[in-house]
Amino acid sequence: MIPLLLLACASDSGAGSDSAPVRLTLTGSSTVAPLVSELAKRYESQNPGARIDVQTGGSSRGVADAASGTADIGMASRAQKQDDPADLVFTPIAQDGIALIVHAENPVAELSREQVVSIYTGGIASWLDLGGADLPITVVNKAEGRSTLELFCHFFKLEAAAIKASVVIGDNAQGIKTVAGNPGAIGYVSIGTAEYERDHGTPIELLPLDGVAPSVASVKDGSFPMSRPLNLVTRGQPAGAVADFIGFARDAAQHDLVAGQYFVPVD
Amino acid sequence: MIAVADLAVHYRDKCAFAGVNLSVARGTITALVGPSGCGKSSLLSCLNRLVDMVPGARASGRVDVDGCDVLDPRLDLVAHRRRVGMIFQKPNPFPLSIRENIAFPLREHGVRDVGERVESALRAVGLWTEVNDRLDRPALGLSGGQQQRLCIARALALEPSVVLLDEPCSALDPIASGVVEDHVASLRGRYTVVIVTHNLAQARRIADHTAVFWVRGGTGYLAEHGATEQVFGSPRTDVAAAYVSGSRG
Amino acid sequence: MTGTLRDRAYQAAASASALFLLLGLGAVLIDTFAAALPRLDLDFVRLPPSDAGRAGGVGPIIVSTLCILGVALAAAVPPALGAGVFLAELGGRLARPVRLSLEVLAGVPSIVFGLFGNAFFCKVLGLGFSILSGGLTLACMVLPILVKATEEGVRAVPSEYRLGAAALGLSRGSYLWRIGLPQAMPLVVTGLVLGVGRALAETAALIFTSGYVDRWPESLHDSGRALSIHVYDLAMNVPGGDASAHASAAVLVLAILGVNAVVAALGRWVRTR
Amino acid sequence: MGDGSSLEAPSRGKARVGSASWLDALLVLCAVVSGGMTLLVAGFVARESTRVLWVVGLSRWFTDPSWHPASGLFNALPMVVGTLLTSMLALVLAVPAGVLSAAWARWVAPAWARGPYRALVALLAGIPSVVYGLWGLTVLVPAIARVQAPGSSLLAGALVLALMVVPTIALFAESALASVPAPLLQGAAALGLGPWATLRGVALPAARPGLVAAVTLGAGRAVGETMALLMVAGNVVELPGSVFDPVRTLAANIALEMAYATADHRSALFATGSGLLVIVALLVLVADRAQRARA
Repeated sequence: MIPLLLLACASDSGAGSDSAPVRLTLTGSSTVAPLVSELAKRYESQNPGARIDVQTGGSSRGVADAASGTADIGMASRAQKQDDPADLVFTPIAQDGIALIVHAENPVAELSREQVVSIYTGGIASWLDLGGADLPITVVNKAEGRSTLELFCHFFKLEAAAIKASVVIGDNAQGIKTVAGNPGAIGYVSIGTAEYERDHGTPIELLPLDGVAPSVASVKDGSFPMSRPLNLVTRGQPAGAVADFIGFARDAAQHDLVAGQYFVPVD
Repeated sequence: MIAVADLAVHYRDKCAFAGVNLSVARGTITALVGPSGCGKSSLLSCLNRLVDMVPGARASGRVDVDGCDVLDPRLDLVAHRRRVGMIFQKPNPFPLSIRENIAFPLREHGVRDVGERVESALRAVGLWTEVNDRLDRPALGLSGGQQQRLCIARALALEPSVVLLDEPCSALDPIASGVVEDHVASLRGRYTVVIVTHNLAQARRIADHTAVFWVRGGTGYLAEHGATEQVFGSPRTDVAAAYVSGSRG
Repeated sequence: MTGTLRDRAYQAAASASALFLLLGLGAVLIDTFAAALPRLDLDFVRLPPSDAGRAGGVGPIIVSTLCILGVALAAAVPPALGAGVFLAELGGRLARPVRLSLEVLAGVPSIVFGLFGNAFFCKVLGLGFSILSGGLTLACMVLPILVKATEEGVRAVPSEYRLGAAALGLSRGSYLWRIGLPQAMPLVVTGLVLGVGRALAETAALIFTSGYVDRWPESLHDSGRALSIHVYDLAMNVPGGDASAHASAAVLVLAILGVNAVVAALGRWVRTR
Repeated sequence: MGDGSSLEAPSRGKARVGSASWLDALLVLCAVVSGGMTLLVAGFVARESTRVLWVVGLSRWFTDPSWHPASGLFNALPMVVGTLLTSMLALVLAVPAGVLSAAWARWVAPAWARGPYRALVALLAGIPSVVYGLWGLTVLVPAIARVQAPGSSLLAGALVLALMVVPTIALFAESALASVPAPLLQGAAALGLGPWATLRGVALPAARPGLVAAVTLGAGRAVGETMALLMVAGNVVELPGSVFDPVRTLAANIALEMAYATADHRSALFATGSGLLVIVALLVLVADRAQRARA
């Protein structure tokens, strides 16, 4: 009888006492969602009766839902921005680097920042000008509003409106498949994903940036310059069950799950 | 008994027929004859108000069937159509089993002893011996003549007082046509029958009364109406005389 | 002479079209199943997913998907039959606006249905992320297809049946129940098959309504991930998810085959009942 | 007797039969609920769009220099054009293919092939757009890229869309052709008409309402398709100069940006959704006019 009563009482609030079954809803970034789903499964198995529902819908949705209280925790694949509500607290659970990728057959091995800017603003149109084959450059860009695009623009000091793209993509896998299918393409995607695909035979190559080879390792030691945090977002400092889950997610014991989704754990 | 007074039907702007006065005595067979497009079928469709189903069609005048004002908008159509059965030119059994074709309308009208009625209706049209071993097979598997007799059985099972037939034999072969015609003739006395036919010999064989329709200026009208022997033997109008003699129409 | 030439050209073009269709189907299906084979076994349809779907199976997801479909059909079929019969049989002044309105509904992008469903079913009606919300959203989506199919089906019933029924004094209800609808079944089934296909294949409308949770669903109020969302997530969002994506797509295709067979059998049963 | 469109004229007669009057009311209710769904959806989309429409007005959607809603630039014209071009090109390919393959199944194919063919087409109709998109992205786009980069293009979008729409058209067209009365076809045969003349002169006109329904549904699916186009059409917001240029459709745009949009940007996406609804409504009205003019 008592567990039933507790269940009934706990269903209206996520932040019950330690003895009551935990019920949390997380919404937000589709990049973070698979990782958090795995974390949630392990959390549920270690805390019988706990239920962590993970929904996706994009970083801004995660931020908005956390701010409005629709979700207990939001997920965002970006750092806190100035115009985010001030009472939101961003807690990183992993790090993700962004790397430039080209087709594996492309002989061009490195690009300077100026060359990248020139390619993306339409200044250079052929790989011939960069010491490559006589192929037009297919510029693969991320869609407006994506945090990867914001990071890319911020890093290269580009205006999003100034980019002259040949193809605009949504998620990472679309970028990789687009580049893999087109010897003249260049794009930028999450490093972990790109590394995985390259190591499993997808014909793409990751370009070094400022002389640093992009890899999970170089993101981890901080030498790779273009990276972003994957955050859990709460309204105010996390407390109760929310704090418990976030602490669980950041714990070193869960780093295998972070690595398993090809992200970089944070300490 | 049926009384039609100053009846006209319009399809949108076109007048199908007008000014028809006609009475049919209980238990008799009346044949409506005349060339195509003179309004015979339209007249028939007024008697059971099937005319309602033609978009834009409008009937005016007066029709009484067994003392009931048929064109009254408040008429209980279900009850009326149960009293007035109709057989169409093309046999139209439902895509159901032979038994259900008769049983389903019976049940709809709240009849209890459906099983007996099915048998007696089929016997009445001589189908029972032909189909009693396959009552649950699709009715559409029957021959054309059998289908038409099934349609007659279906109508008679509801025990109507009036039976309307719209060229019931014209889609059938001569032998089937003869069988159906015999059944129509056997309805005399028990039912008031109105039959549209193009077959003058048929009208002469089975009808007590014959009404000859004709067309003038695109509009049909009743040219002559009387006992069949009189209409065929000594027609009063030139039109009827020419039509029944085969020289016109 | 030109007649036979034209006839031959027509027959060649018709055969070529059918061939094109089959080749397109073959290309898509063979590629999908070939890539699915390494993952496709009994455990795949039995186990829950693990490691973001790279390992494990799609058991709970199949259950959620079928529940969503069930809700969608239960909610859409009755009003669709009614509206279709209304358009074909009753008509009147209301018919044209309803028909046009449904044609517009058919062109609404699925993502807009998703956002609408999220705002209306999840929030206004308070159903939250749930199988119920997802199913109801899909119901709105497949409604135009089902209505159109029913309308065309009832319209195609030979007019002799309708006349015969009227002459026997049958009510509209019993005519429709015994003759009209059974006769309309082939087209209604076509509409159902298309509707089921569209519903099962839907991604954008479900991500915001039925959600992303891949647990075994315990009630219709639980959030449940649909197969197509699983395919999309694995293919576009999970590195190394391609094999599972293709296997899930193959399961989805098999599920569609199964549901279509059931729908067709149901249609035949109604027709010969 | 002509073919009456109803068992009874709705206004008279039948009203007195108890069972029929509640049935009629129920049917009307179903129709109103079904038709009302559009208003509900459209009302929701319109409400969400108002925020940005107050700020931006109407003309800027066509006159702004580009589509960068995050930076306050709202030129949606290339996407309107992209939507119309992909859908029309897809229909130009899919309608003849769908109708002809339906005719093949009906009259050209051996009888045994008809059942399996229908099952296969029904299957094709149910393959998720993601699978088409994936196939297009990994097979079709690289193939087109070999002819002319970038591969992700209006052509790729239209081809994938055509493949997706053909089953809808073929299934409905087959049902429509199947309902052509046999006597009509026998009449055509009796006149010595060949297969082509029978199809053109007898079967297609007789099946017209069903065929129009098939094309309408196909067009609806084409205009509303989201995921597959997002994956293969390139998504660049510029007027295409050729079929090899990338395009972005309105539906793909919403799917692409919605997850990351806030405030005015989000509202702008809903505004494009409203725009799409207006386009669809106009197309439906034009089709309806054309239908009535011919009838």
